[in-house]
Amino acid sequence: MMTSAYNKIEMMICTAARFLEDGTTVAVGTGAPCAAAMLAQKVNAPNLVIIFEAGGLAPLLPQMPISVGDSRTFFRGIMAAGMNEMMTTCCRGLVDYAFLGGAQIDKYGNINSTVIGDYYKPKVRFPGSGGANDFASFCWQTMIIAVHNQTRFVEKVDFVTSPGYLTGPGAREAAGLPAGTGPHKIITDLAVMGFHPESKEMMVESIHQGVELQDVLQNTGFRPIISESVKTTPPPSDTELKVLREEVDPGRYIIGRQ
Amino acid sequence: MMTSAYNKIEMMICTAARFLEDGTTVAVGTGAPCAAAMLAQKVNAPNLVIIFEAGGLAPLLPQMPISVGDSRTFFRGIMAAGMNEMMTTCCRGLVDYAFLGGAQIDKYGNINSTVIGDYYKPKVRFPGSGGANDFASFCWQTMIIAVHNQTRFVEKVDFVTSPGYLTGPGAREAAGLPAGTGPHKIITDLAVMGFHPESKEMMVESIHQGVELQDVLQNTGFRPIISESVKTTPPPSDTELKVLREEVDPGRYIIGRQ
Amino acid sequence: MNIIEEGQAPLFMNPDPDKAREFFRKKPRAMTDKRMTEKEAVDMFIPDGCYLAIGGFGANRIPTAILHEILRARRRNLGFLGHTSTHDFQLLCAGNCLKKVDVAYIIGLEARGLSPNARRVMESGEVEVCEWTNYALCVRLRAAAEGVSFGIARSMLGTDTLKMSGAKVIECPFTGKRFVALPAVWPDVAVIHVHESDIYGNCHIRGISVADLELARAAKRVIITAERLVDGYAIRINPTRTVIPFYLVDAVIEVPFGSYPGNMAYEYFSDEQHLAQWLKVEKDTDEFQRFLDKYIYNVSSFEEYLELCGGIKKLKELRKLEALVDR
Amino acid sequence: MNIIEEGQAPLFMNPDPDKAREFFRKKPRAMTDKRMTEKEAVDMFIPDGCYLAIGGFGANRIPTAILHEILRARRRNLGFLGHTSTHDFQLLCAGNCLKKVDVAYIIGLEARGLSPNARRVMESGEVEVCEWTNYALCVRLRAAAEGVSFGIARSMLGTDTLKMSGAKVIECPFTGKRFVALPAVWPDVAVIHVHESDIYGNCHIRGISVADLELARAAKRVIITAERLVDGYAIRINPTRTVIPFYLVDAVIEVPFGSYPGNMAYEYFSDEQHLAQWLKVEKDTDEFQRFLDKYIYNVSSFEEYLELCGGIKKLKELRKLEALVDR
Repeated sequence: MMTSAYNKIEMMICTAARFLEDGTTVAVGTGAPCAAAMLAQKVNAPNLVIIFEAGGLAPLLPQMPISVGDSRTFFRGIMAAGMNEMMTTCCRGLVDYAFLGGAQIDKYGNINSTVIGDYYKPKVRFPGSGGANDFASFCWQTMIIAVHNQTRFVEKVDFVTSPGYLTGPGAREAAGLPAGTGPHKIITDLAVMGFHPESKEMMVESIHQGVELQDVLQNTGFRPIISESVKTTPPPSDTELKVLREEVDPGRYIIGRQ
Repeated sequence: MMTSAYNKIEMMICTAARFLEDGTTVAVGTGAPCAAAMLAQKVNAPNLVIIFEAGGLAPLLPQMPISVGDSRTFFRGIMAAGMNEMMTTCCRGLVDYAFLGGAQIDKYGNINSTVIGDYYKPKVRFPGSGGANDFASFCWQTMIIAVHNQTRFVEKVDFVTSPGYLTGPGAREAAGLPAGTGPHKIITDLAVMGFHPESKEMMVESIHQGVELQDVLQNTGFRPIISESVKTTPPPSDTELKVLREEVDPGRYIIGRQ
Repeated sequence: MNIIEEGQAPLFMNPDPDKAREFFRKKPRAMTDKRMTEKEAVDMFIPDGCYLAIGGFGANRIPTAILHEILRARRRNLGFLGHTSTHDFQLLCAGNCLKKVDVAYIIGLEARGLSPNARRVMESGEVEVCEWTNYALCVRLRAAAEGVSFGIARSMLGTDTLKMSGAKVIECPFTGKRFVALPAVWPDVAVIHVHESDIYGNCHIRGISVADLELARAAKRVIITAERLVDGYAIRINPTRTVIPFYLVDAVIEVPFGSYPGNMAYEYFSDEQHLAQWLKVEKDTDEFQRFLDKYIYNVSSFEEYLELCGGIKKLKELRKLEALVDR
Repeated sequence: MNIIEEGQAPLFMNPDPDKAREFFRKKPRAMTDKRMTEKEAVDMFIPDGCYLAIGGFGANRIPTAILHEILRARRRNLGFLGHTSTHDFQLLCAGNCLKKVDVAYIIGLEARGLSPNARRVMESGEVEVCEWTNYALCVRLRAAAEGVSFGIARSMLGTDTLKMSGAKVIECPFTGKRFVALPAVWPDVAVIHVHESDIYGNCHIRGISVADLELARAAKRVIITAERLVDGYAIRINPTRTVIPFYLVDAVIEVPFGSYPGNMAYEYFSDEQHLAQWLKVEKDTDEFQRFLDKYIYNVSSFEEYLELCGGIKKLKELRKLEALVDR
């Protein structure tokens, strides 16, 4: 299959979408995660149940929502409920994936979306958790979608807004988080990373076509583990690109951010 | 005003109804309490907000409900919600009165609707709390409607299903029940009883027309306090009786139980 | 955690949310056709010894067809959760199905009086009882629905109801005030009768929902009986009305008049004559047995039961009695 | 009660349910006509220093008219509770109204970007912050709505969000597992925009309710703005739809297009051009001040604001953009 030209954000979103299996449930954050989930629903996972924290459940998304609480999030949905309903559904263990973004991410998959610098005298204040901490605590597998650079991927985040593996193996369980949960995949514009089964450290699993390992390492603020069998991430298909551009994000809110 | 002949149950229900002030909220149990609340709504308290534990709120009762969860309990109601909604409304302190019945009642206004005799080898098993314990715990003032006899009014109930003043002054507060709550009036077919402000013991406040104090004492299994200013309860008015018989309980479910 | 006081009754179910999460992790999420017969649903999801909860409120919006099927399947040693349980409890007692019950209101049928047979069963000592209040049971289901191991309330404080429960009294870490900690309960199976469902189990309820929204979320398996099946589009066109989403549901059965002899708001009122007959025949055990044979055991379907009770003529009368029928 | 760990931020509100009960004991229960103007509602129920919470979700179903009125009334030192608060928070920052905030999501406008001015305000250190998550705030409101002093969840465990919150980690008395105890919060006043209300405050909401049902029950005072007033009969004919009953409500104001420039499901989509203009003008403080004067301070009513933003023509366009308008 011939593949059209595509940009890095398009590559990132198409790759992320493929991780969503059909017939599963996913709680999505605002922006790129939302675009990826919509793409998945239209291409590879027609029975994907998308959960929005404000109350929307399983819409047939007509366009990408601008807010995870706007009316598109329950357009022809199965249910238009509330925050308590969607969050408790995650608490009970009914939600397979959390699909999130983040300003800083560290080697244990901890996410910072609160502050850079000292908490009381921040260099930069970000929005805070929103529902991200809740999703990262309750959903079975957390996936993070983020543009790859040194300021974002750091050895240790300035502030743990949402839990990854915290300080390493066993730390989530010791803190009291539900057993069997944690970060699963990090999907960037350069690579896909998982976590080492023992050390729980971030591990490069697949590098996007046209990207070198060196690019990944230069854009990562710590030394990630490199899987013994690093793969090449296949590029977006024509169908994926067409749907992404024409149906998911025709306004180029997300894919236009280069 | 001329007063027609009436039976004791009619007297009891008409008297109880008068204790419900207009513009207040009342949570009602099944049977006589429900009849009294409906009578009040139709005669003296048109803006009475009647709350049913199964979820019905402020219906314009077309007939007396048979169940506190049947469809009459939300006929032209303000809201048809659920048990959690109505019970938490009581928990928050928004409900003025609880209107209950009971198999046994003691001098502190404790109610038994669970067992007579030993719990594990009961002489008689009754239904249990239902929502009565909750109402008696959360509503500001509990009123009990019950036929007066020695087996019902006892020194000490066999089983405290729903809390009155428990073992006496301060006991509710010590147990952790919300401050300022407790039994307010007991309305029977013979008399109206309140509670002594200090000792929290049951106190005869008014005796129904045609009933002697002796009748009340003979039908009470303990020695109640007699108020220094015992009144005579006025008999039902023609209007009360007419509405009770023709609109509230035309099937004589409650008023026919002599 | 300091425990100030605790009930002395045993907990029948494990309040560990991680055990429940493991179950829910594997529960299928795909929207598939879940239609089956009453018999298939009881065979598949209500084995001997399981812990059952029934939706509705006593004789209002109850899943009678499944209750009859449980009796015909001669289920034994069931656990049961009942806030105000009336005709549903009476049926399960009639079938000697129960072994241990978490209850707030049993034996009675509200203004109709008490069930002589349910009373006999409960006074026999053969059924283990744990006492609660209606709200306490609601909180227990709500806690399960929230994926936590307990909820708090101020119910039962100071009473024998607390002593005969499985609750514990704790202190608030902020105010020092006392609260009753109520253990979460995840029933093995819930059976709920609704107004409308699609074939996937997306449900509408008109009128009061009682504690069924919490129950549907707490139960590991959910069997839905519905007055009528509707197209999936009827769900998606107005998602505000959906109260039970498909992924909670395991079986969907269309049972028109399914709450009979109970009341179904907006559809038909309760059959007070039939319910009065139950209370009457229960006084004599032989007569009661013949009654049960006639109306349940020798009956092959819920439609046959409806015919025995007066068929369409009777149902039209009950429809007339229902105050909320749109006229 | 053993406390394993606790957040170091101060609690802005007292979590004692008996204090709240004393307030609610005196709150009138009669169904009276509660209509008034935006100005009257702000004068009466939103004094300087009170603790405020806004319904909806950021720029969806928000009570813009009351927010503008708060700015015009130059309210100062307000407390604020915001799960995902976006344009509402941006407005209150524009008016320098805030002193202490319980928040989960601030400064941002989701996919639209971050507010330069709200960021300046929050980086200035002049506003006290207590961190939570969306669900944690939902649980805090829910606990208040349940009349108890705390609720439990597994949010924030192991994170700095917990450290900078007012939560405490406790152990379950049944399982020994850790849970985060979240203190109940009874806001002094909540402002909620709904689709329909009668003059007494009985409300309908179409689509998602976010955390507004909990908020309406937790808040001591509730101000309702409604797209349209309906007759009381419209409430009583279908009580299943009522989500906020009158006795919670203190003021009712009819404000058509009241969520503008935000989205109102089934009515109109958000005005993305106007929201983008906010983000643009905020970069320059002088330009921002002129913008605020033009659109808020020198404006006498919400209708005038709507006219300034394009009037009926604009509103018709937004109606066309709303996916859920019945066509």
